[in-house]
Amino acid sequence: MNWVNIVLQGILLGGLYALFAVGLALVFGVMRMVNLAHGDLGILAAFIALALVQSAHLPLLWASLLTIALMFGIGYVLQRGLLNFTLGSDDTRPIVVTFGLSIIIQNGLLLGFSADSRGLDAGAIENASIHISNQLAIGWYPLLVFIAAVAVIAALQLFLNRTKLGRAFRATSDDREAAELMGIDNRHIYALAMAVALVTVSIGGIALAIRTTFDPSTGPFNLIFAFEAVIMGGMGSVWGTLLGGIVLGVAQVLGAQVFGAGWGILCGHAVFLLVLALRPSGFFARTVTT
Amino acid sequence: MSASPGLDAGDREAASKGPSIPAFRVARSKRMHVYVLIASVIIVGVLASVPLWSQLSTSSNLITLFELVVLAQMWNLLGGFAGLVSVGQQAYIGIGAYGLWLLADEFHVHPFIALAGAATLAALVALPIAPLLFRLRGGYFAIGTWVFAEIMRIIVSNIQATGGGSGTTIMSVASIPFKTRIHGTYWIGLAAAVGSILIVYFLLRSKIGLGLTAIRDNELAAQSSGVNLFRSKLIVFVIAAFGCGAMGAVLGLQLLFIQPASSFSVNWTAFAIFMVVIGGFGSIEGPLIGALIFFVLQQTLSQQGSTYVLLLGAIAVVMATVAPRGIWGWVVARWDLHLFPVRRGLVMESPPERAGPAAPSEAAAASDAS
Amino acid sequence: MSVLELRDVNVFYGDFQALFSLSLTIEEGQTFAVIGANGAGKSTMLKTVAGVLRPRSGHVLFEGETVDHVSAHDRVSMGISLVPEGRRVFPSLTVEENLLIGAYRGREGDWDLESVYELFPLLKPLSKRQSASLSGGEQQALAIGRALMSNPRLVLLDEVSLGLAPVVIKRIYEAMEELPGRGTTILVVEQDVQHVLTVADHVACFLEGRISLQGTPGELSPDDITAAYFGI
Amino acid sequence: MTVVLETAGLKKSFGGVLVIDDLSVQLDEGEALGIIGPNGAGKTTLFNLMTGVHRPDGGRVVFKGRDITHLPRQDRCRQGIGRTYQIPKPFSDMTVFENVLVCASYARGMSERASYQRCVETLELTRLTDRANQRAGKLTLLNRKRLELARALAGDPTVLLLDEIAGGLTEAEVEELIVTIRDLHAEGTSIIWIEHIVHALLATVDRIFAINFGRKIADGEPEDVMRSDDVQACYMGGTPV
Repeated sequence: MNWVNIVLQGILLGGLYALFAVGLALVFGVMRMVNLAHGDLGILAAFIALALVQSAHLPLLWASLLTIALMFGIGYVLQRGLLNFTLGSDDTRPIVVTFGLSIIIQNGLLLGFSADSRGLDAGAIENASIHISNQLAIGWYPLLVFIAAVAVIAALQLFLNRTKLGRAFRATSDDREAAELMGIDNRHIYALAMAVALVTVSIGGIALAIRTTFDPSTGPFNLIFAFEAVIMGGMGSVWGTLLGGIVLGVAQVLGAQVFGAGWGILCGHAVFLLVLALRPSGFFARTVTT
Repeated sequence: MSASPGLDAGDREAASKGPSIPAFRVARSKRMHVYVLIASVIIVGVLASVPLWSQLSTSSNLITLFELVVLAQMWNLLGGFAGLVSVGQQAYIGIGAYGLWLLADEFHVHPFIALAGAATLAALVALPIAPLLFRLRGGYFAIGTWVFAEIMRIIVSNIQATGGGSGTTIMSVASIPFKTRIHGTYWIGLAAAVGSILIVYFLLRSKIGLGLTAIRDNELAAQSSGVNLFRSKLIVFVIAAFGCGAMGAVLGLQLLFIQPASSFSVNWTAFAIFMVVIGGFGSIEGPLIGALIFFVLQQTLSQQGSTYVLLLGAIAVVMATVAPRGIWGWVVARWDLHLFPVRRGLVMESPPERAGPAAPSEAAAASDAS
Repeated sequence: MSVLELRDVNVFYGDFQALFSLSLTIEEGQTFAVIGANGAGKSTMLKTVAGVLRPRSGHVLFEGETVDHVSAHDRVSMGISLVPEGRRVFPSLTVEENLLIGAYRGREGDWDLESVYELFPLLKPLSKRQSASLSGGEQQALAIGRALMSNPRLVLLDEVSLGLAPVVIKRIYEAMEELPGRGTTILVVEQDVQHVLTVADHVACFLEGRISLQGTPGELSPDDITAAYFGI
Repeated sequence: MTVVLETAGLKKSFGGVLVIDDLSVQLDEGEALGIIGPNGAGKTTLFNLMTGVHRPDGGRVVFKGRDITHLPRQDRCRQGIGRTYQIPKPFSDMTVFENVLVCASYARGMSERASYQRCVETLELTRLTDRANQRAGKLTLLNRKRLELARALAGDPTVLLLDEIAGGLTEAEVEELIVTIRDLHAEGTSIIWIEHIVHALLATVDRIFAINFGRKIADGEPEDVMRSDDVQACYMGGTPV
């Protein structure tokens, strides 16, 4: 196996992790809240898509689009109806509540879908690949996921920089009270931020579901990978999460190749701890949150 | 302000004028706490006698209660007092269980002694990890602790000697006659539970406890008063790791068979959060009540599996949003009742005579020294 | 008809009372100055008008209607715009983006990017710069411009001259003189007595949460003002 | 007289806003120095740089001849720099006695038991003994300010930094505070007092230092500084009309 292929695989895997990470970073950026149920919400999206495909017999594309729209609504209601009330002086409350949410989602899915692993079938695309040279081949699907990640991040960047609502997000992130004085209703902005975050994590969840198997307990792993990508990427920048995801993906793939299958994930964690020790504010540290 | 003897007046000569310092004493507890002490001693005494007169099943069931008490007290020490919400205490529970296996089976230390070694091992592992994790704050600290727990789980799962993912039986424990093992584990469990309460109690009564409460109330003001944030949090983090390590070892003694998926399971954190949120954050009594409630629920409802855990999660979410102080928080708000006297009350022996028109103040009764 | 009216407004911070049954009326087109020492309740009054603080009793009326129940972010679309103490521009946003945020709940009116740049020419070359890197004076001009972008009927200015060099303050006050001509009523709170008197057509002096003096600058002698200012 | 605390060429800006501009202040041992200046002049930031709440962009802070510019906050407090905050920061869930005990034990690096005596002395001095067992969060503004003073004193500071401690108090309360601070000064504690209530300063301090736009405007005898044109101008505002 030549190394270029492996590193390439790692980079493309980084795109998937970035899809999970960007929503976590957005929610933290806008309202300084870390959503411990972020990974589970991505898996919830995968199960919804699965249900739409299997019981509603919708083609995967339509099922996915419908799921993403549904998750937008779920995100808005979840924040406006519950999480907004946990924000305040005591910052341990949102952590406890979102952890409780993670438990609820996991066990709810266990009841609804049992514990067996599932997969979303995307047809031939999954194993088609592009042959560049006799040694070098890139799978179409991982490439598509990476492109989707870049597109999502670019779209989010454009949204934040070019649109009126995006500016309102950034203003609220800078100074919540001053934003209120400009006529910005924080409760609405927070709910929209969560809704947008859930759109990105749903794309990640569905992309993961097509790539490998998933089951109700997969959520936390994705939360951890998203978290590591955000921290390594630097907590201030959207593009940083892509770089963080790539570093994580490459570390895991190389680790698995060098030390054996079981050790790949561990190498990812080890690289994360290394970055945390050496450069705690990550590569792109634009705003270091104290 | 007269420079009173015995107090190092520093390098400046203090002019002795101003009101003389009236006699005073610092009341740490009130009369009712004597009754609480007596009641506690009686309860512990009764509990200690249980193995002598009850069936073995009762004893082994109560071991689980003791484990829950330790877990709840340690999680609350971190989350309730130091403001450090950890989602990774299962790392130290796992280290405790596998530490017991390591010391007992590999190094042939008697299991009951190996337990203390396992707990110390958990504390030693926590020491270097804490400074790294403290670079993260709030929610990111929580996930950071979870990452460490995952690291430990993966390492243990990939070492053949520990039986890898499928787990192992602690042979030296299995060789102890069943009755002796259950009774021995019971008493050790009871000691661990009482010990965890005493650790938190004496920590809060100490200077460290004073510093911790100050940090929780206002971090900047605490630092400006001389409290070292890093050191205080490190002490609490290592103690909590030690406590969870002990709990993991008791688990090993109780279950005999240990595997990474259960020893390092995140469900331990879910149970801990449920107990502390329901019982009440930031007090010793709260987690105790939470542990009792959870134990009763577990004994009666646990057959339903994920519905039960779903129910726990839902209750914890509702309580944390609607009644964040929990049951004991409500009791304190309602009756200002404190079973474990950790506060300090100032009692002036004689009403202080003071120059100036201030109305004579009655002796500052310690009654409201909550 | 008065643009703003405060009727017996009492405001508390926990158990500390900051305003004692305060009554005040501001007519359309006026430049109303409120002066007073630190802690006299000036900022508290402004925050109450802007909806950031809720009075424990008494009413705030805007164009004749009570607005007590209206939240701060909704008062902007009614035409009340506050330039907060310490300016509080959005540091990570550029100058232009800050101004566009000002127009978030914008009402119709002739204030737009061009007219604000006209009022504060110093801002035009800085339009693409992040506002964190602006000097104190530039940030103050930006904060005022941002408030104008919502085409308010009533602009509330809190401590405009805070930490600014005299020459900068002069330029800002000159710019403010153009506002009444465009139908904007100004309520400015200031410690810097000298400058604000050159602009104001009505003055009230606050002392410990009460009005110790009120009138037009012409009627009031410097001694009256100093006495009301220090309460001696 | 030896200099106990001084800043040399101190510089600090937040983003583009320059708050402290090459500021050098000296405080002699046992001296009481008043600091005046309009809002936004940089007074509180100066205290924040002295106590380590912020790090300066340039210049040094020297205490008893040692450079403490980069010393962490808790160590500066233990070295003997006590400070009150302009906006009181009590430990609201703890009682008044416990609030003072934190400082008496941690700032002096002594055990809790050995600090009880110091606590009662400070509570007596600041007239808080009657409220010793009350929750700090429930105190009135005056008592919160007294608690700030008590906490700073409990640490037996060599230098006491007071940040607008008389602000928002009634006349009688200010008089009481002046008596307390004059006693401290008489006992040799070096004091720097930021204050807007000029007559309180005039009754207490040996020297007044006026600051505006983060720069020194005047420094000298209290009466002379108050009469100087620059101070009048920056205080009552703008260039005199």
